[in-house]
Amino acid sequence: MKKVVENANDLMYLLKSGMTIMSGGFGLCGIPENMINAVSDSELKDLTVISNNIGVDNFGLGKWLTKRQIKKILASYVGENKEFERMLINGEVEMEFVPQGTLAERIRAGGAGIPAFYVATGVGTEIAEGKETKTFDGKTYIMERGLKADIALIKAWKGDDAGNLVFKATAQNFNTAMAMAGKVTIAEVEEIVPSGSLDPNHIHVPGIFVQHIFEGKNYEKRIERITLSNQI
Amino acid sequence: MKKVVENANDLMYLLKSGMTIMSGGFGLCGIPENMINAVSDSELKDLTVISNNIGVDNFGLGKWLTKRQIKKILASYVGENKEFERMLINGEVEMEFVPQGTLAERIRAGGAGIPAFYVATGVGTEIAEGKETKTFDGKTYIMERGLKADIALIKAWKGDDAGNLVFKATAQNFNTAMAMAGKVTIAEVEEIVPSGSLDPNHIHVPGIFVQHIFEGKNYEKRIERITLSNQI
Amino acid sequence: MALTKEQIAQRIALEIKDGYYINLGIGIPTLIANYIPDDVHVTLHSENGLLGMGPFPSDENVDADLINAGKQTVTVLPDGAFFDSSMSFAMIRGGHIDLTVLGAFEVSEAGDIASWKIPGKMIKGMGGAMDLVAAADNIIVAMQHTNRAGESKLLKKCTLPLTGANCIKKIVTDLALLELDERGFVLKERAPGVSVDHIQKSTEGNLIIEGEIPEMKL
Amino acid sequence: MALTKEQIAQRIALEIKDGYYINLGIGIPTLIANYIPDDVHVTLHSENGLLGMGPFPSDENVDADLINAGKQTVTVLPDGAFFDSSMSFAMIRGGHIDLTVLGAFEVSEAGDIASWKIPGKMIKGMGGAMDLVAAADNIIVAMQHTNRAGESKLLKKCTLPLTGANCIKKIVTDLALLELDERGFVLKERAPGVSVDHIQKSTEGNLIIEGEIPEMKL
Repeated sequence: MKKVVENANDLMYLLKSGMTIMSGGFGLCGIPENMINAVSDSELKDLTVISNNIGVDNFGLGKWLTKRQIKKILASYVGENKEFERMLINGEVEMEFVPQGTLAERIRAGGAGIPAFYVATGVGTEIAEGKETKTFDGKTYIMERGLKADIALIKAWKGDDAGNLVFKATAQNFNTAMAMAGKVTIAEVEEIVPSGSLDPNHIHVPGIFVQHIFEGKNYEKRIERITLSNQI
Repeated sequence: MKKVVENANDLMYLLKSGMTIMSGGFGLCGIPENMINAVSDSELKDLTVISNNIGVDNFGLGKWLTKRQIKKILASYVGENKEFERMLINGEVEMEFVPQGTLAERIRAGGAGIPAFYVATGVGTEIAEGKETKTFDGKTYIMERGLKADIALIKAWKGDDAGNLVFKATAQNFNTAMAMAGKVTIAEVEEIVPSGSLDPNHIHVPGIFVQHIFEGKNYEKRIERITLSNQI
Repeated sequence: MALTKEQIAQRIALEIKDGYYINLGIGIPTLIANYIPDDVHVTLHSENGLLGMGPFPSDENVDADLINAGKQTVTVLPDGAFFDSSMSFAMIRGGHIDLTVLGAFEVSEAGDIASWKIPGKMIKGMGGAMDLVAAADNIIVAMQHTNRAGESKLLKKCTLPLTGANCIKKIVTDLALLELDERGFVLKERAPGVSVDHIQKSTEGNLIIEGEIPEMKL
Repeated sequence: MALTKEQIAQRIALEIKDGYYINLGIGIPTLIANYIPDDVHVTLHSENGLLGMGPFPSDENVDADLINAGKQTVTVLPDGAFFDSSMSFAMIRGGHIDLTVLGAFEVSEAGDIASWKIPGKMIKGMGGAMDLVAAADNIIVAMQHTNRAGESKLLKKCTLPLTGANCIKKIVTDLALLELDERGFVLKERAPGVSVDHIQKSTEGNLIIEGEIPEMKL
C-alpha cells in the first residue's frame, strides 16, 4: 500500500467528470497548485467544487472556471474573481454560498461521521431558507448537513510516506478538515521527508486521512495582497 | 489580564459547590493532579463531573468520590474504580454513561457553539432512550447535545503566559476539547515557558481557550498498567 | 465635523479592554489596531487560522503562507498560534472572541445587518461575517452614517439581503455612536461639532434621543 | 479441539490486509498484533489518541504519558501520530478505520452485540465500544462460543443491554468462524477437529449450514 507517487498526473485516473471535489486553501494560500493545474490541463468537466474561495481570474481554481469545468460551487467568498462574479450575476454557474465557519464545520462533520448539526449562523437570512430550524435553550438554530467529497485535494508543507502532514502558518486553513472529508484524499506537499522525521506530537493531519501523496513542483505561491509595514 | 498564578489554591475561589466541572485525562494519563487534589482538600460538594473516567479508588477523581463531593457523573468508562462501581450498583451516585466518542464530540460541540448534532453511536441501545432520532440517507441517527462546564480543569505538558498549551504523547486526549468547553478554563502544566518559546505551528490549545494557568507541582503521574516488552 | 475613517477607528479603540481577543473585519476595522493604547494588551484573531496577528511584514519577511482574512501579508507575534478553519470558527461560534468589529451596508432599528450582497450588482459572498455576527455578544459596526447620495444607512428595515438578524447592539458612524435596544437606535455620542438635528435627519430608523447628547472624546 | 485465545487471534490475523488501519479492543483482540505477517503493513489505532502504536516498552522506555486505550504503557512507531479524543473518534465515526476487532458477552442472530454491562453485577461503561460498532463496516467479534456453564453466547436475542444493534457481520469463536446475514449465523469454518454438530449444539441462534464446512487453516 504505497501512498507516495511521483506527480499529479499519476493520480489523475482517480478523478472523473461529474465528481464532487474539495480543494483546500484560503484565498491563494495553501492551495494544491499541482493538482489544480493537472485538472485544468485535463478534459474533466461538470465538477461540483467545494472550496472556501474560487481563485483569481487566471490562477488557482479560476482556471477551472475559465475552462468551464465547473458545474456547481460551494464557497463562502468569491470576491477576488471578477470573471466568476460576472458568470454568477448572469446565472452561468450554480452557486451555494456557505458561511465560512459553517463550511469548515460541514466539511469536518462529513469527515467525522456526523450527518448534521445545528448552528445559529445565518438564522433570519437567506442562508436559512429551506433549512430545518430548532430551538435550544430559547434560541433558534438551523440544521446544517455534513459534506463529503469524492476526492479531496489538499496541500501541506511537509509529509511522510505514511501520509502524515504538517502545515506552515496560515496555509493550514481548510486543508485539515478536507483531508478528513475526502472519500479519497490526495495530498501534495512541498517536501516529502523520510519516515520518522516528523515528530508524532506535531502532526496536523494523521496519515489515516491521506490515501495518496506526492511532492509538488514549481510552487508559485502567489500572494493576493502584499502589504508591507512601511506602506501603512 | 495576567493569566499565570502561583498554584492551584490561588484559583480555588473560582469553584463553587453545585458547579459542573470538566476534568481532562484518559484513565490517569493527562489528569490535572494539582487541581484535583485542591478540590479534594476543599469542602466543595454537589459537583457534576464530566470526565472520561473517574480515577481509581485512592487517586485522581476517585478522591472526590470517596469524599462524597460528587452529585452526578458523565463518563464513558469507570471500570478502574471498584468503590465507584459499588456506589453505582447501590444507586448512591447519579450517573450518565456517554459513549467515549460521543462524549468527546459533545464537549467539543459545547465549546464550538454547536448546541446539538447527530450520531449513529448508540442507536438501538439504552443510550438512545429519550433522545430524538432522525433519518439521513436511509440511516437512523440520534441527536446529542453539546456540553459546557462552569469550570474546565485541564493538564498540559508546557504552557506560556498567553495560555498556549502543548501536550506530550497521549496525554492530550480530552484536555483539548475541554479547554474549549469551559466557561472558565484552568490549565495546569508541567512547565511554564517564556513567551515566544513555543512554535506557533505546534500549539495544541491556543491561549484564547485558557483563562488561568499555573505550573503544577509534584506530579505523581501514576501508571495504571505498566506493561513491558519482556512480559509478553 | 464628521469623523474621518481614522477617527471612527480611534473612537472604537476606546471600547477595547485589556485582555480582549478581537476580530477586526476588512476596511475601517483594520485601522483600529493603530489606536490601541500600549498598556492595553489585546490579541488579534484572524479567521483564516491565526491568533496573535502582528503588524504587516517588512519586505524581507513577506511569507505567502502567512496572511490574514483580508488576504494581506501579515506577521505573527511570539505568543501567537496557528490552527485550522474549523478550530478558528469554534472560537467564533463558541463565543470565545471578546469583540468583533465589522463594516456594513445597512443596519436596521431591529439590529439587522446587511453587508454581503447587492443583488444584481455585487455578489462576493459572506466569508466569515455571518458566523461572526451570529456568535458575538459584543459586536461594533463601523460604517458611514449615509451613502454617497446622502441617504441614511441606519434604516427602519434593511433593503439588502441580511448578514444577520437582530444581532447588532453598537454602531460607530462618522456622525455618532449609537446603541440599539428594542426601541431602535439610541444616540449616545455626537461626533465633535455635529448637531443632534443633523444626526436625526441622517437617520431613517427610529432614533432615540434621551437628555443631553455629549460630544465624543477622541 | 476448540481454539485457544491465541489461535482465535491467529485466525483473525488472516483477515488483515496490507495497508489496513486497525483498532484492536482489549483481551483477545490485543493478541492479534503478534500474528500479523511481516509483509503485511498495518497501522494500529488506539482511541485515546494514537496512530502507529508500537510494542510494549522496555523498562527504561516506560512513559506515563504514552498509553493505549487499555491503559497499558506502549510505544509509538516512527511514523505515528498523537491527537486529541475528538479527532480520534472522527477517525472512528467517519469510517476511516478499516478493521475493528472487539470482544463481546453476547451476539444475536440479528447482529446485535452486548459487551458493556451486566445489570446489578458489572457496570464499567462502554468506553469507545459503542462508537466503534456503530461506525465500522468491517467489524470482527472475537469471543468464546459458550460461557463457563456451556451456554451459548450466540443467541436468538441478546439478554444483556446492547452495545450496538444490527452491526456485527463476522465472528471468530473458539469453535468456528461465522458470518451474519439476514437469516442468522452462517457457519463458514470449523475449528480443527470440531464437528458441525458440536457447533450446532453450542449455538442458540439460527445457524445456517450450507454445503461442506471446511476446517480453519491456521
